[in-house]
Amino acid sequence: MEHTSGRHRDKVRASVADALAPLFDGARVMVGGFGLCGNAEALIAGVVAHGARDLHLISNNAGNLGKGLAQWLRAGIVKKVTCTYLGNNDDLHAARESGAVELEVIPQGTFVERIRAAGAGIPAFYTPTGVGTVVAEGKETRAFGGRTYLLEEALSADFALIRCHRADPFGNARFWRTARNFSPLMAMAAKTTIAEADELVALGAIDPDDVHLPGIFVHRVVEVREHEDPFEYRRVRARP
Amino acid sequence: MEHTSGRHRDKVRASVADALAPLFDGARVMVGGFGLCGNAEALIAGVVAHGARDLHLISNNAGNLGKGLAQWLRAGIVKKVTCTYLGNNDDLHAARESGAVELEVIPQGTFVERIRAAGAGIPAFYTPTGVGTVVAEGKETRAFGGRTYLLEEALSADFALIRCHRADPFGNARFWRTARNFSPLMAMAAKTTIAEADELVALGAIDPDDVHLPGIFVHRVVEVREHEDPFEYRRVRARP
Amino acid sequence: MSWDKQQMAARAAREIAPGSIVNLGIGLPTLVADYLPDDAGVWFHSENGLLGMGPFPYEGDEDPQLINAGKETVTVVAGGSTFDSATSFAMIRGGHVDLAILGAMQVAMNGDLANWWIPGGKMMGIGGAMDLASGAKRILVLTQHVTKDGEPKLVRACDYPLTAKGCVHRVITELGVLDVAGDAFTLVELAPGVSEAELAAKTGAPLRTR
Amino acid sequence: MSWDKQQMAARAAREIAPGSIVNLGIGLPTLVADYLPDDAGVWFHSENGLLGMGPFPYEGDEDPQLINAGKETVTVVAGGSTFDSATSFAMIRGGHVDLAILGAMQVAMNGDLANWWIPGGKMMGIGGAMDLASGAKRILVLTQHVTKDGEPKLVRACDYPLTAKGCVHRVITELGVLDVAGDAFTLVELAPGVSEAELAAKTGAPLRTR
Repeated sequence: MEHTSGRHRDKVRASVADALAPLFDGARVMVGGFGLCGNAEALIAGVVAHGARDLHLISNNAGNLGKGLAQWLRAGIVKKVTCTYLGNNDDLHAARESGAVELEVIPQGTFVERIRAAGAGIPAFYTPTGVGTVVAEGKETRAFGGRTYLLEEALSADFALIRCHRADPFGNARFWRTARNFSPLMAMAAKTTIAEADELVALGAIDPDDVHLPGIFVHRVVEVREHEDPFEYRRVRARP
Repeated sequence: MEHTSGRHRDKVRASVADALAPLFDGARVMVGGFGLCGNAEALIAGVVAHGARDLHLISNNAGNLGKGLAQWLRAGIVKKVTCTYLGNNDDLHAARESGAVELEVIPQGTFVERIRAAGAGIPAFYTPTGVGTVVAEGKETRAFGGRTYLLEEALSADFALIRCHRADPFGNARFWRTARNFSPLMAMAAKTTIAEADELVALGAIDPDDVHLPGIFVHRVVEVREHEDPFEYRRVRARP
Repeated sequence: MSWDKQQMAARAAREIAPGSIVNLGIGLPTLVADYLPDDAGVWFHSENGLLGMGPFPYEGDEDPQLINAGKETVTVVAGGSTFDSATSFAMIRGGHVDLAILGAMQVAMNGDLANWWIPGGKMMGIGGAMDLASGAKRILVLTQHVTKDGEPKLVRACDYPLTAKGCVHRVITELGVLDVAGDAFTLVELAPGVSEAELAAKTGAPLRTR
Repeated sequence: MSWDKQQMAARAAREIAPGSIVNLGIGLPTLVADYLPDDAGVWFHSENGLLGMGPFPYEGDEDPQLINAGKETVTVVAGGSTFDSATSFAMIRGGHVDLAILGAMQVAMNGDLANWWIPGGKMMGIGGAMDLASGAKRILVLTQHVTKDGEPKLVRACDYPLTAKGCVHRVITELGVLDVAGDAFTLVELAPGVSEAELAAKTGAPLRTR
């Protein structure tokens, strides 16, 4: 009988470098965050330091303003990007135009549903989004109840790098406000999920009903207390 | 320009009867709960009082011990049951054997994923569950990545009756422990979702990060403070 | 004459039924929120995972982890909720969002919408546009009537890559309000000082007046 | 000789790697939890929406809204979490549960499992059985070696309606431990006092000894 230890103990890593140790060249890496909101800042920087190359980055935006995942583009460690929106991410526009990076742009709802599907063991599903558009090119369509839908397949990854507000040693995690976005789904879809927690709390400190992401979907946890958390578009109104 | 009022205001109903007023004969009705755990007890009893008949009940178990949804079977108001498990629900066994009720039994994971799909605008998906079994009869199979999967279609309803621990007037809801089960998904999949809350709290009393079920999926809320909450199998251990 | 942007937004706000769930696209549509009465009971959805989006924060209250889909700092109202992106797009794709107010590059008389890319121009990406256009129960387009070069944006058929087919119900421009009618646009309302002749001249498809 | 139920459960507990996620089926498999060391770092998943299931509650502490998939009152350990059924079955179907220990009516030498219905008998339903059998990374069956009528439960091919095809990896009975090997069962371990001949005689398929 084999008695290999499972992955669900001793998840807490002392350093970002330790947490990222299993990363490898050519890996498919999902990174949570909506633009710069909810980025695993230390893990993102740590990947550049790690030295892994030829990464397939799967993330909504791939950074902006030279920050976040734009660092990966500048470091030349990305061979392909699957995202939904470039916006003013000049590094991504430049990497695409130079041919340095292969770019795949897909609708955001399809993007996250494909990721959830991978995590949930659903190999493919039908969606109305993209029917009759360039997104449908080369894809199978099918009618259900008189409406046409596209067949979309699951999108998985080798690693997911996520940022959470609080995590416990099992990897149970909570997110703050709109920093949650894609992270819980990416955690489900990756073979190895590495969580960067603003605060590591004791087992039991998060009430069972208050866990946003159960630790079954998290494999490595590193506490990182300081974050830049840059504003992408800081808008305010005058106090009355 | 039409100026009809939307459904997302004035959701709080003064009585169970008021909350159930739109119910109609022949409706497809989803009811949350795993066995008797997490049942909307007052709404379930209220449906019998309402008088609607020929209901298509979509629920994991359809009651047990004569309680919960077994009351519907005894009242003869159900024409079809879609569930996953009968167990010792004698009322359901009897209704099935007498032919009084058409019974459809499906795997639990497929049951809830079909319900989620309906709520999420996904008309159909592929799943590995049931391949090579009676569940696959008459269904399309397809290979992805060398494994065979079944095509399963979305399962929607006219009404969902759910029980929650706390709700606010917009219908934002929280559940207690394992009483959550199917309810958040059923709320997404029904045209009209009616929530029975142990406690109605003020708008803003539930932190945005702590909402289990956003009010967009809830249309009517009624506060019911008293519940029987019967034990189905009460197991305890001796204190040391 | 015609409407300015604020007047367009005010007119669009009148399209919002009390008690509905509304998603406002980036740009001009975001102005609409300012023209709703406080008691409208309208809930704003932002596809990055927020329902019950409030106005921009007071200076000093801004939170970099509380943003809208345009990545601008926002607030959350009492009764608001945050959730993951799969849940957010389930709301959209599942038809739970009553109304999406979107910008447009082109709208065709059959309701086809093009609003994500003009070939040859900078490709900003798709984001949530396709999901919103195909998923929301009703699509209202808020746009200038013609391009900066004077070309009609309301056309017989879209030249630009589509966002979704046959999704648009109504268009509000600085010149008026029009409905898509399959083989034409139908005039619903003229902005002050705008003639039917002017509207017809600036519309790249047949215009039907009631 | 042979193993009693407690010994079977203890033997099954040795199949559980430290730090793994385990789902225990209704009945005999639920006994397995009692034989794990406290520091095993094993997390029990219950498909009704609970990870980190603990033992039965002390009398007076039972909560009707905190149950396992057998609808028995349970507890939740520190670090446990509750979630909806779609998430729970995503864990199962998505391959996140390392091991499921299930009962069986029949197991075939190719790994086919029948454990939900004997035609002619009371049809209890499917519940989570098919999802667990096809979704968990490893399936361990814990069962008596023969039926009450003395018929083998380990067979060449299942007569009863299948739960899932080719899903079982290992079987533990009161007589020993066997692996499925396609064209036979392979003997892994004999219970004390059980001979290979007895095991072979009570197994309805070829038995390969190492």
